[in-house]
Amino acid sequence: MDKKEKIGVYVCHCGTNIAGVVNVGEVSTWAAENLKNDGVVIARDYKFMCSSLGQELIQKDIKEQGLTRVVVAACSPHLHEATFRNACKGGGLNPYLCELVSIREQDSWVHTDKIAATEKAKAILSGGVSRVIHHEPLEPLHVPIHPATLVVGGGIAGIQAALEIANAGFPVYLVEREPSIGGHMAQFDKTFPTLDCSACILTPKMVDAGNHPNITLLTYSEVEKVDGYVGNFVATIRKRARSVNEADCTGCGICWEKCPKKVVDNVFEAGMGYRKAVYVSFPQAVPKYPVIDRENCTYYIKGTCKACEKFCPTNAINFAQEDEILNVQVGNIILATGYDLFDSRRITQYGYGRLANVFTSLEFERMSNAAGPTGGNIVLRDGKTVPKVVGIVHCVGSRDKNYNEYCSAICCMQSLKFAHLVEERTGAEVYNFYIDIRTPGKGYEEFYHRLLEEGTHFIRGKVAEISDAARLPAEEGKLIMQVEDTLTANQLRVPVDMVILSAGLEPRHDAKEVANRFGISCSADGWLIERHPKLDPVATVTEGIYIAGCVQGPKDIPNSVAQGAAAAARILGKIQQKEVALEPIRATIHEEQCSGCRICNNMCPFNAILFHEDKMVSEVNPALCQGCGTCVAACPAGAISGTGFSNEQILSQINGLLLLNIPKKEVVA
Amino acid sequence: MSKPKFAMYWAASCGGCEIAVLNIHEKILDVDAAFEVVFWPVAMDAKYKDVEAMQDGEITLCLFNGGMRNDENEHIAKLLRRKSKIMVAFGSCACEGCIPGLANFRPIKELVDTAFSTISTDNPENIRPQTSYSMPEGAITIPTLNPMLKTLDQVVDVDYYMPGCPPESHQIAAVVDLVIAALNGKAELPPKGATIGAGNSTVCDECQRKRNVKLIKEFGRIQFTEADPELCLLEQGIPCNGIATRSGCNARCPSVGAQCIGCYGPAEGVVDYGARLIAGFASVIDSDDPVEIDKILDGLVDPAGQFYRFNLAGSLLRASKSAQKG
Amino acid sequence: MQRITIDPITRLEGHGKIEIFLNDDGDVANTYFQIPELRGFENFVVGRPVEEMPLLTNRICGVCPEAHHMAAAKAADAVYHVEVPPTGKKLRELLYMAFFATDHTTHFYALGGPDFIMGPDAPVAERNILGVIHKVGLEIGGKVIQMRKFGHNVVEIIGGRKVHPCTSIPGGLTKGIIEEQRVEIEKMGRWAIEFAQFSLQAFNDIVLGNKAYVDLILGDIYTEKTYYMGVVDANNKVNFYDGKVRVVGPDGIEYVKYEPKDYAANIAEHVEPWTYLKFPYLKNVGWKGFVDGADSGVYMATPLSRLNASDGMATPLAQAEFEKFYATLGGKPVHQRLAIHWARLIELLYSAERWVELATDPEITSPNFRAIPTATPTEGIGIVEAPRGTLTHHYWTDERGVVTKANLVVGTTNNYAPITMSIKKAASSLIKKGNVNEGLLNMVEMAFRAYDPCFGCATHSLPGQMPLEVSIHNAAGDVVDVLKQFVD
Amino acid sequence: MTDTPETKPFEPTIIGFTCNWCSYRAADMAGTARMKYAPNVRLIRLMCSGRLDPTFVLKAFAGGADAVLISGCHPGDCHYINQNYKALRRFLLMKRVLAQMGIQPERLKLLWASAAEGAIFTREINEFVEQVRALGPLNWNTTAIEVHAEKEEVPA
Repeated sequence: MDKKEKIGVYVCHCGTNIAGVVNVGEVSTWAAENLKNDGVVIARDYKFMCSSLGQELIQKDIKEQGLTRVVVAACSPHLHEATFRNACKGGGLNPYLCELVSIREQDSWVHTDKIAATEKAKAILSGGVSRVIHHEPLEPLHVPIHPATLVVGGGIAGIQAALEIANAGFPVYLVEREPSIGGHMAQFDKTFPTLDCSACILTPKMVDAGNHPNITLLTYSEVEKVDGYVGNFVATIRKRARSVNEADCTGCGICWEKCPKKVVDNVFEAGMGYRKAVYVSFPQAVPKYPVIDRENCTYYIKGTCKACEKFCPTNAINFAQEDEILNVQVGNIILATGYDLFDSRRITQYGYGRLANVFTSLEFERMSNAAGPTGGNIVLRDGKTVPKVVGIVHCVGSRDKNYNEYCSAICCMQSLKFAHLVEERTGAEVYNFYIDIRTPGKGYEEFYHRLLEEGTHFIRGKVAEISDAARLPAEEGKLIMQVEDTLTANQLRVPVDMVILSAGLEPRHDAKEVANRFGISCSADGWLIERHPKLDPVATVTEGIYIAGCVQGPKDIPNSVAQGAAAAARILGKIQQKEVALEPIRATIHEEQCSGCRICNNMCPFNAILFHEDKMVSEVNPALCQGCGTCVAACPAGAISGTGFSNEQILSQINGLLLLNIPKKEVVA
Repeated sequence: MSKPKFAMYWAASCGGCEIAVLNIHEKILDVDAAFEVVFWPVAMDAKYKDVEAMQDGEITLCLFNGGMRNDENEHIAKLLRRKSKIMVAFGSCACEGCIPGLANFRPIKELVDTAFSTISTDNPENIRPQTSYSMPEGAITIPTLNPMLKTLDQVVDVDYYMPGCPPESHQIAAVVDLVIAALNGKAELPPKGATIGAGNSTVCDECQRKRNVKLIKEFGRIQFTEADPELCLLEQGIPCNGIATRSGCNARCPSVGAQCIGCYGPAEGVVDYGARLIAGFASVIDSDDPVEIDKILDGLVDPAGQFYRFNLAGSLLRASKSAQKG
Repeated sequence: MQRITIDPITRLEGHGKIEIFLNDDGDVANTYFQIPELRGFENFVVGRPVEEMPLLTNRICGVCPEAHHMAAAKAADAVYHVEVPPTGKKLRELLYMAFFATDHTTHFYALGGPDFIMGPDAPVAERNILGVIHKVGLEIGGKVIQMRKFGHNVVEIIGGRKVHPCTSIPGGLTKGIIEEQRVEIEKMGRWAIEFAQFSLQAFNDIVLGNKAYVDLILGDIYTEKTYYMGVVDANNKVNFYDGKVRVVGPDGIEYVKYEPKDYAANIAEHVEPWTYLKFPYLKNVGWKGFVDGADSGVYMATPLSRLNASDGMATPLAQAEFEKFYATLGGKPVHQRLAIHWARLIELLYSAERWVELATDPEITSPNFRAIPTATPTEGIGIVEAPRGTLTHHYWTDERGVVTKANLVVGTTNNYAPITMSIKKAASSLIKKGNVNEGLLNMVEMAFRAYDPCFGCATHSLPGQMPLEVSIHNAAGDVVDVLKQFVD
Repeated sequence: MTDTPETKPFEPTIIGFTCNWCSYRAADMAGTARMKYAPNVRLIRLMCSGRLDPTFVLKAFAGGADAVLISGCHPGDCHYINQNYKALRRFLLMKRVLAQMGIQPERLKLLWASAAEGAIFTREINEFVEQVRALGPLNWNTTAIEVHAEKEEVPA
């Protein structure tokens, strides 16, 4: 070191979070004595370093002691690195000359042996001190924020987010995989606990989104690739061929009326009803244009038919239409891709798919929907028999080690809703089989009480089996639900006509690929991970990418809407600022040392490294570099350096961490 | 005024450095003209007495080649350090241990045992050399071998490093010119600790072979490879160390179809030469599957030997565990 | 008991230390010549791929790396049971001839030569290469430099590098030469022949023309009647690169002639506890200590021994000098050690002639310079004549061609015993009644230097030198006087 | 060579390299969830396991570490798409070199841990510490690297 740095060391108690295990006083005294040679001129410990008083302490020392470096031993940099960098900035020190080392998450919270934890804290601190010596003053990189936003998923969460941003006057691309936006909510009949009609509250929002001048609606489309970084993403979107020219189509409906080919509708009607080969998902679909399902269309299979084309008054049918690939530039992205319903077939003892009158929750939603296959009549598979006894099974596929350990959050309320609808429409007797009744939410508990008063039966127990094997005359022709009533400890056999399985929510089957495509990660059970479970539920670790609705975890409509709005608000704030500051962590190739060996050329997945044939040297494009440092580690000539994580910084940190391992005589040398 | 004094000494080296200096041919006369050669055992009868009698720092320039294999090497290194103003670690042995440093893979005892039990050795009593042995006429002694071979700067303070096994004569000539110019105040000497007589980049910088993005499914061996004379050897699977080896030799070996074996050591600022090769060779492996990667790595029959061929004694680890116990 | 320590001997490549003990009368009681270092190549090459041996064992000696490069390459060929195509062999031998010429030049003019050219009693400051240049004149000094330059240029053209060549691989070389290079090599070769003749002339004028030197050579003190070893071709002519090993007895009659692969059946290495170097001897004669004669297995392997062990030189000019040599020194074998210097110059001429022969060989520019090995590697032995004696490399490998065991019997080692004997003999006849002066000590060294011993080479020991220092101990063992060599 | 008296069981020192996005967050999560693991590991945060320069590992061993942990995102989950595969290649080659240097390959561990896997991180560290404890101390810093007290300095 040519000139000796003046380093200030600050050890945080974090109340008792750290001080309860680590002897913070001993650590700061040790640092003051043993790290003198590294340039430590002052070492303090303080109750809460992140408090304004703590920060002022640092700023005061910078001014009075002329500190050139600051090391704070406190919590994880992921929590407070920015806090202390700003504190240094306030004190007139370049924020990047501050190092925050974690003696909480990585020490006091995970260890019980106080002596060992204190020794470890010393090591971690001395690592930070050795490292900070080699920090360089840096300036954050400022990149402009493109005002447009990409919203992936046209369910209620995505629609809400899109509308919030669009209404604020900024462009939005709303991408939906299905032919229409609306998502699961469009399939429901009533919504709990108020029982107002789902379509009635959703449709206006869908229409708004469809007509909004700031919203480009891309249905029947999927995002295939995302490049770039916060402020400047480029999304590659495949707009699948509808075989219908949107410009000419009026949505009159003649085509699907005339279409001779009936197809079981497994998506919207959950297999309960039929659609044509040319179809709109449902009457209120947005956009109104139909699509031709090429897998089932007779023309595409046999090469003849073209009924739709013949009858279309505006010649909008276009069999030759091809997929379009669009590249859209956006500044931020919201993922609201929702959930898949748990496949009840997996619980074979419940007989779904084998026993005709076992229904899934989504099937029941369609059945109870006036616009649905049965016109709202609740009947058995035969389409006419009205059930006299109905059993509703809660927690299907949820809270179960064999399937999903988590609670799907909506099943209790959904089951109560079903029970109410059954009684209201059929007067049938209803049995709810539950593990616990969970009704956290405005008006939810009240709804539960209403059901109790309506005389619905509640049996606390997990249904073991559903079968049609009758043992008693009374069971003939019925479905028998085998269950232990855990309140009375009685084994029950309950004969019913109809069973509704209140299936849980699962991450989309392709959630992992989607996460990878957008550079974020999934939790063990497959839901996308938010930046902080409490304080930052809609952001992700990747700048500029947000999540909303069930893609983040099971939740009901109000929460999904809230998250959509929240994500939008976060993004609007960013757009307003017009630019975003990025960590100045970048790789640089030093031309005079580069031998042009091209080892690094296959190291960069962001194509930030280019090779100049003329000069026979490689170069890093800082705009594309993401700062991972892989090329820095790969360069055999040592010709690549990485700011923020330089070899000097890391190697010195290793020295510092191992200081205590060095024989005493050397420590004071 | 008397001429500046010049010394050249060989410790644990092969003598190739001396030959390389003789190979500056006519320039040797410039050295003779510019310096008073006070100590150069290979070329002249030395005046050790005078060296001992000299003032500290009286020798202006000392080119010291050879590693520290025994206590005698260290003794002279320390003496010459005291007597010399500019101490140059000259050649791979002094800089980083060179091939003799490969001895640091094994305990010194094992080295001695092997030498005295080869098939042609007639040694029924299994004798080993003794550092002090009393003959009827009196005790006679030989130096004690160091358990690990050391580099010059692991024993004394070094001003400049001149790498190469041996250093290229044109580089030696250039350095001689520089020093002479500097003595006449016509040039600046580089900062202490600098590497002189070599480039800052790696051998590829001077190699004329064509190169592409490197992705390798199999490493080869030179005797089995009919190498394309135009194309980068490493791309053809031949374990060439040129990617990590300091430039300055004009890529001699690759230019005649032989892989670079690394005699010029690490490039400027590199902490551990072998680590650079580990990173470099790992980077060209064209697979993400651990099993396949291991299969590809089997093609490198002696990775540590290859990556630390000249550099083991000067590396971060310096020697294998067994050598340390030795 | 008096004790004189010569530690070590200057102007030889490598490191040696001589202990001379005087009895109470001040006469030589015994001498010990010690090699103070060991580096364990045989051990640490284990685990390395065999194709690296020509590159690693190079570094045993920077003075004759070409010899190790060749012996190792030939051993590696044998390990792979691969036959090097004719052009490959010729290229290697061509490189080797240029090296021999260079090495012999270096020795004669820089190392051994000064003793003669400057005279043993000349002031020290002049008894070195610069002194030689000053005496024989800059123009001739320039020739010496030119000769070394040409030699190294050829080594570089074929071997890739001036020192530590890198092109020999199992099965041949990594590259051949093109016509332009051949022409250049031939030109330099023809110049080398002239230089060799000039050098012989110089020797003739300066040494043979000076009665004092002739007496020195013919004088008894350096003479040892030992066996003589050298590699010979099918016609028993001297060959450096290839052939059988021939040994003649003190009487000059062939004692044995064997294939390189049978070396272990014919030589063994004796061990003494006071030195790191071993003493090779003829196994079937046996080790009888440091004595000469037909009953002692001690043999010599030097230019002189190669001439003694052969029936002549394979090239005309050298053959003529060969005949003159024996005529002048009274027929074969010549036992006088100082004649090695002369023999060396004859070999210089031979290597220059052979250099031109090979450079003008029509096959030399053919692309047929390597064969790709196909057999499973096992074990192989490679032998060449190094300037300082027969050099043997022997490797065992696993099926991947990774060395599992190695044995090296290196040029200078061959002469360890005879050198020791010569030193004792010289000391005994030069040191009387405790009368010691550094002039005499230098004479002791001359005996030594005649062999041009290279203890960089001397297997597994590293070079490195300290100047000569003599401590004289009285019978009580106290130091009564300390002489440093070459006090002006 | 640490201050621990001979009577106590050997406490290995392990240097751990974590990536900023997955494994360091796994460690954070272990902390937030108050999971407990052995105090022998000292972490260094890199942006990506791809930043891991073999020099760091050698430096750690040379400096007295008994073992080194390299951890990053699961294959396919890398925040930088696929850089952890580059770390994997280096790791596999490094193990071979270390073995030749007489450092048991078990002293170098590669651990994939996602930001959600605090529990796995905790378990793996505890297992690793025990494994290294069984291997015993390495003490490279005291057996290979002498203190250059006797090193000759230039005349002032």
